[in-house]
Amino acid sequence: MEQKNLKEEILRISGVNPRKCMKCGKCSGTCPSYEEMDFHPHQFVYMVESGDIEPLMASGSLYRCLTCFACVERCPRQVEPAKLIEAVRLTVIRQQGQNHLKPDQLPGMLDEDMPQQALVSAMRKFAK
Amino acid sequence: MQKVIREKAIELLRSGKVDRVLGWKEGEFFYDQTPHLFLSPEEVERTFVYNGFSGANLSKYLVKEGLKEGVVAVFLKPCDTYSFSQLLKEHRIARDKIWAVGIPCEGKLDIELLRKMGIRGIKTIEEKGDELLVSTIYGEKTVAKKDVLAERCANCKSRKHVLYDELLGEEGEVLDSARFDQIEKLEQMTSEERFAFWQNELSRCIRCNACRNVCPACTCEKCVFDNADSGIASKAPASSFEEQNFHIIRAFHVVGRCTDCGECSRVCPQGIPLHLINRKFIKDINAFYGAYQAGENPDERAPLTNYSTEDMEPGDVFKKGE
Amino acid sequence: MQRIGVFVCWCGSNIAATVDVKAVAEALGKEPGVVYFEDYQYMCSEEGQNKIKNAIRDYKLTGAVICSCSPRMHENTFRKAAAAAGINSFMVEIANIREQCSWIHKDKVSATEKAIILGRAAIAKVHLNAPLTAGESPVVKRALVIGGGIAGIQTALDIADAGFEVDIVEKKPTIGGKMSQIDKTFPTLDCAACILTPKMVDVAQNEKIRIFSYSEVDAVKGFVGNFKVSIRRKARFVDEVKCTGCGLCTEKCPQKKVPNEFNLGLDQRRAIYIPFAQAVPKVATIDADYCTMLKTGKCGVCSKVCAAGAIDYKQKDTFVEEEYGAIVVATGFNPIELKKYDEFAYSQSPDVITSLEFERITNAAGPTGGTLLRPSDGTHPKKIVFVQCVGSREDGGGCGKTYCSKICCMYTAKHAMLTREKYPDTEVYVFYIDVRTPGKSFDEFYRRAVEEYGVHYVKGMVGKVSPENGKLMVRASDLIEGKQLNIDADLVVLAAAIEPDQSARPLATMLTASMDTNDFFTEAHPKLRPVESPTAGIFLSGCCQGPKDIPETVAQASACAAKVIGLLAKDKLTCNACVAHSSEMLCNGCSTCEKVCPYGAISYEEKEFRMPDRTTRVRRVASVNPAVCQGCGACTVACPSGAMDLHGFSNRQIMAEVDAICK
Amino acid sequence: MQIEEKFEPTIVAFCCNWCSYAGADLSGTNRLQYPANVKIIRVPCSCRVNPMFILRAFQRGADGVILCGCHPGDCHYTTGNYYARRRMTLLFSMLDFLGIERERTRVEWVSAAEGAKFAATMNDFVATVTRLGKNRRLEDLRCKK
Repeated sequence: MEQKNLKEEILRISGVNPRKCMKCGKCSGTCPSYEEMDFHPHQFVYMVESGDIEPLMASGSLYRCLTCFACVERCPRQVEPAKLIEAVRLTVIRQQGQNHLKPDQLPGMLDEDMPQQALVSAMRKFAK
Repeated sequence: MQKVIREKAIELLRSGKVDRVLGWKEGEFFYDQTPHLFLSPEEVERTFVYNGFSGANLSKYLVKEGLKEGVVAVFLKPCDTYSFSQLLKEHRIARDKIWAVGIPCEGKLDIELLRKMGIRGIKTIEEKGDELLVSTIYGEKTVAKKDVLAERCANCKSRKHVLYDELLGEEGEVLDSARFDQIEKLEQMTSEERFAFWQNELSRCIRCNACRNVCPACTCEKCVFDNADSGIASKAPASSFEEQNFHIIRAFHVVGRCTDCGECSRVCPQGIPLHLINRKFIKDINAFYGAYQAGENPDERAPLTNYSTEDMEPGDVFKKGE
Repeated sequence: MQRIGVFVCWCGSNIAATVDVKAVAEALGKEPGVVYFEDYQYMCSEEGQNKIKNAIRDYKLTGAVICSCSPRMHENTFRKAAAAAGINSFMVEIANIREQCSWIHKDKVSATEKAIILGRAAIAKVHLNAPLTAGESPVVKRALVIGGGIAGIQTALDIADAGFEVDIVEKKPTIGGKMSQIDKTFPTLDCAACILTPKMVDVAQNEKIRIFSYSEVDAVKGFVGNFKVSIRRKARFVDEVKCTGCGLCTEKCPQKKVPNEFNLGLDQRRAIYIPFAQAVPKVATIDADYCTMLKTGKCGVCSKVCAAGAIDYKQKDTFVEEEYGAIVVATGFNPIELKKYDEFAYSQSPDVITSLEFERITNAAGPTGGTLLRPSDGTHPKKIVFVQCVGSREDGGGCGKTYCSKICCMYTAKHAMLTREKYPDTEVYVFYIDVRTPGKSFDEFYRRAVEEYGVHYVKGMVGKVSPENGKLMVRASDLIEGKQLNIDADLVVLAAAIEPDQSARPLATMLTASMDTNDFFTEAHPKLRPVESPTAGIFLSGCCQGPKDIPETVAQASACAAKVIGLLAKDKLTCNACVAHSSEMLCNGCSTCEKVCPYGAISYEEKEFRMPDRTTRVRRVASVNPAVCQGCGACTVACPSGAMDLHGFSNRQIMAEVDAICK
Repeated sequence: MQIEEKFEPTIVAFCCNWCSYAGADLSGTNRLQYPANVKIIRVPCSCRVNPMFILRAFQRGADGVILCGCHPGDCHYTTGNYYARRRMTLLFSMLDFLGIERERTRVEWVSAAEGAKFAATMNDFVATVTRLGKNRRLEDLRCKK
C-alpha cells in the first residue's frame, strides 16, 4: 500500500487524530511494556502522523502492546495511542499470510500456569 | 635671576599695575627665607631674594590675597604654577586679582643635606653651574649641586609653567622623573618592613600641622581636624596610630588635588618624608586610572570625581603584583 | 540629652528563641540616655505599637530604639507609631536583631551579646538624631511619552483621558511603531492596522496630546514632578503645518531607489516619502541621505508639485524646551541583527527572512500586496520552514540573547496557520526547542495550528541552511523520532530574538534610569512596581522593560498611565527627608561634590557672609536642592572640608555606630 | 600559666541599604549562618562610606572592615558604587603601603538576591581576620579601657 493511503487507512481504522498529540510522552511513561518495545507509544503516534509507518509495521513492538489501554486512559489530549497501535497491527495482519500467531504454534505454548483463555484471545488478536 | 625678578617686582609696583608683590624675603640666615608680601619698591630692593633656598610655594597665599582689595603680583616657579592652576580649578582664588609671573627654577637646595656634609655656619652660597661655592664662617667649600638638591628637585617632574600672566626667562618642559622609584622600593618591602618604616617615620610626628598649613591643597575654610563638630577633631598625637590617621586622612583629602609640590616634606620639622604618602596615591592613580597630574588641565575630571564601569576592583590591587 | 526608650521585640520565638530578650532590654536599659525599656512578643502588633506610643507619652521620650526585625520590614510601622505619639518619625532607629542576629546564630550567648551591641549602636545613633522634615516640591501636570508605538499610544491616550496634557516624542516620521508593520494579531487574527490605526487617529485628534514626530529627546534635566526636557525636532524639510499629506510629491520624486525601511528594505520608496497610508501625522518627510536637491542642489521637483508650498529645503533641526511632571519610556524593541548567524544563510539567500519581513510579505499593504511570494524570484513557496529561538536563549558568550523573546512561539504559530489557511498546498514545518504559549487562548491557538491546519511541529533545532539550485536545503534534527531531517524548503523564516531599541541606553543615561545587562530598563520592583523605574518620575511602558506581546504591552501601558496619573494628580510631592546638606561656613566652593552628584542636585551660588572675624565676604558655596537629592551620600565623602553631610546618616551618627560596635 | 582565650575578632560591615543590607536580610531569612563577630552598619549607599569611618573602626579596635554594595552597574543611585570602588581601591592600596595587613579590609558586591553569597563572604572574611589575629597596627591605645 502506498504511504499516504496507508496512513489514511490506519487513521480510518483507529479513528484517532494523531495531530492532537502534544508530545508530552505520558503514554510511554505509563506503558507497562515499554522496556520490550523498539517503538514506544508516543513514537507510534508521531510516526503515523509523519507517515513513517513501515518501520512500525515491521516492528515486534506491535505484539508487545498488551492493549491494556493505560495510555488511552491517561492521555491528556485523548489521542488514544493504543487504538492507533491496534490499527497498525490490524493493517499488518490483514495482509496475506501475515498472521502473527498460527494455530499450529498453539500446542507448544500450552502451559499449566497460563489460562487457556489468554491463548484464545491472543489468537483472536494476532491472527485474521 | 634675582636681579631680573627684583626689577620686575619694582616695575610692577611702580607702574601701579599691582598693589602688592608676593615673594621671598631674606631671613636671619642665608638659607632661612620667608614668604613675604612686599608693599613698596624700596622694600623689594632691600630684602627681596631669589636663590637656591627660595623653595616656598607661594600659590597658597593667593587664596587670602585674592580676598583683599587691589592686585597682587606673585612669582611662581614651574611646580608652583600647578598648585596655582589647581586652586583656580577649585574656585579658591579670585583670578582677576592676581598677576602671576612665571620664573625659572634650577632646583632648590636642602639645608639638611648640607648639614649632613658637616657644613656649618653658612654665610652665602654662590651657584656656579653644577657646583656650589659655600662660604662659611669657617672658610669656603665647594660642593656638587646634585648632592645637596632637595629630593623633590632631584626628581623634578616639570619645568613647564602651566599658567602665568607673564614669563621671565625661558619656558621649560615636562620631565621624565624618577620620582616613583622610592615608592616602588617601599612597595617591594614586606608588609612588616613597611610598617616598621612608617612606624619609625610617623612616630616622630609632633602634630605641629606645618604640613597641613603649608599645603596648597589644604585650603579648607576649616580643617576637619580643627572642627569640633566633625567628630574627628584632634590636635595632638597620643599614640602610634594617631599620626597615621591624621596623615592618611590628610592625604586622602588631597587625592587628585595634590600636585606633588613637596612642600609638606620641606617644612616638616621632624624630617618625615610625607610627600611619599601623597606620591603613592599619585602613582596608584596613574597606574589604575591613567596618568593624571593635578593642576595640569583645568577641564579634566579628577580621578575621584570620575569613574569607569571597567575600573579595577579594590581587591585587584594586590593580585597583579603576586 | 535625649530621653530614649528601648523596645525589644520577641517576634514570637523568632528572636526570643536565640536571643535572651530580657537580658538585652536590661543591658540596654543601663545605657546613658535610656530612660525606659521594655520587651514584648510582637512589637509590630497594635498592642506593641500602643506600648511604644504610651511610653513616648508617659516617659516624655525624645527618641526610640526598636530591637526587632529588619528596618526594611517595619521601620515605617514604628516611625508612624512614633509620629502618632508626637515625636518626629526620624527619631526612631531599628536594631536588626532578627535577620541579622537571631536567625543567623544558634548560640544564645553570642547572639544575645551581639543583639546588645547592635542595640547600643542604635542608641548611639539616636543620641545624634535630629528631627527631620521632608520637603515638598510642586508637580508640573504634564507627561512626556518617549516612543510612539502601541505602548506609547496607549499610555498617552489613557493619561490624556484623565485630563492631563501629554506629549509624544517619536523618532520616526510617524507614530505606530512595530505594530503598524504587523499583518494580523494573535490569537484572534484581527488585522493589526484595523485595531491600531483608529488609536493613532485618536491620538492625532486628542486635544490633550501633541505629537512630536521625527524628533528625539536631546537632554533631560530636573527631577520627579519637575523635568525639563529638550526635544530635538529633526529637519524633515517639509512644513508640518502646511503639508496636507496628499502624497503627490512622493509620486513625482525622481529618486526612486531608496530602500523602504517600513517594508524592511524588501522594496523601494522615494527620497520624499510618507511611511504608510495611515501615517500619523500624515506629513511627507525628505530623506536627506538620498534627496538629490539636498545633496547637489539640483532637482526641486517636490517643491514644484507641492500645491501647499510645504517643502522647505533650508529647514534646520529645532529644539523645543518643555517641562513635565513625569516621563514615560516606551522605546520598544527591534529584531536582532542576524548577519552573524551564518548557519541560517540569512545574508546569503534572500529567501531566508525574518519573521518581521514575513509579516510585510503577507501584509496586504506590503511589497507583494499580501501574496506570499519568495523575495528571490517572486514564485510561490511550496515548502516553508520556520525556525524558532534564533538568537534567543543562548549562552552569554555568543551574539545572541540569554533571555526568551517570548513572542516568537505565538507569531510563528500565527504565520504557519495563516500560510496553511491561504495556501493549503504549502507544507509548513516549525522547528522548536519548546513551544511556549502562556496566555489567554494562546495554547488553544497553537493547537489549532497543529490539529486543524496540519502544521508540522518538529522538536529540534535547524543546524544548517544551504542554498542549492534555488532551494534551501534545511538540515535539522527530529528529537522525538531521533533522526536527522533534510528538507528542501523554498522559504526559511527565522524567529529572530528581539532586543531593546538602540536609543534606550543613551536615553537611560539622560534619565539616570537603570538598565540591566541586556539594556532593558529595570523596574523599581520586579513584582510589585513593574511599570516604574527606580528613578522617581520615570515610568516604563512596553518592550523597553522586557519582551512583551501586544495584549501585555497594552496592559502595561495602561498600568503605566495609571501610575503617571497618580503622580500628576498630586499638587505637591513629599521629598526624601534624608538628604544631603552643606554647612555654608565650612564650604570651600570647590565643586567636587557637584561633580559626583548623579542627580544634579547640587548647585553653587555666591553669597555674602559675615565672617567670624567680623568682616563680610562674598563666598562661593554649595547648596543642595532637597527635592532632587536622593540621599546617596556620594557628595559627603567627596567633600574635603566635611561641609557636606547627610541627614539621617551623618558622619557623626555613623562614627557613633562604629564606636559602639568596636567598643 | 596564661590560658589563651580563643580570639574573637570584631568585624564591622558597612552595607548599602538597597542591595547588600537586603542581601544580609535574605541570608537571615534563609537561616544561613555566619559568625556573630560581624556587626552591620546600614548606609544608604557604598559611596556614603568615608575612609574616615574605616580608619575610625580600626582605631577603636575593629579587626576587620568590609564594605558591601550593589554590583557595579546596579547601584540604586546609578553611580555610587563606582565612586566607592575608586575610593576604596586607593585607600586599601594606601593602607597596604603603610604596612597594614591587606586582608583586614575588603570590598564585596552583594546583591539583594545573594543571601548565600553574603553569608559565604562573611564566613570567609571572619576566618581570614581570625587567622591574622588581633589588629595591633592600627589600634589607638587611648581608646582602650
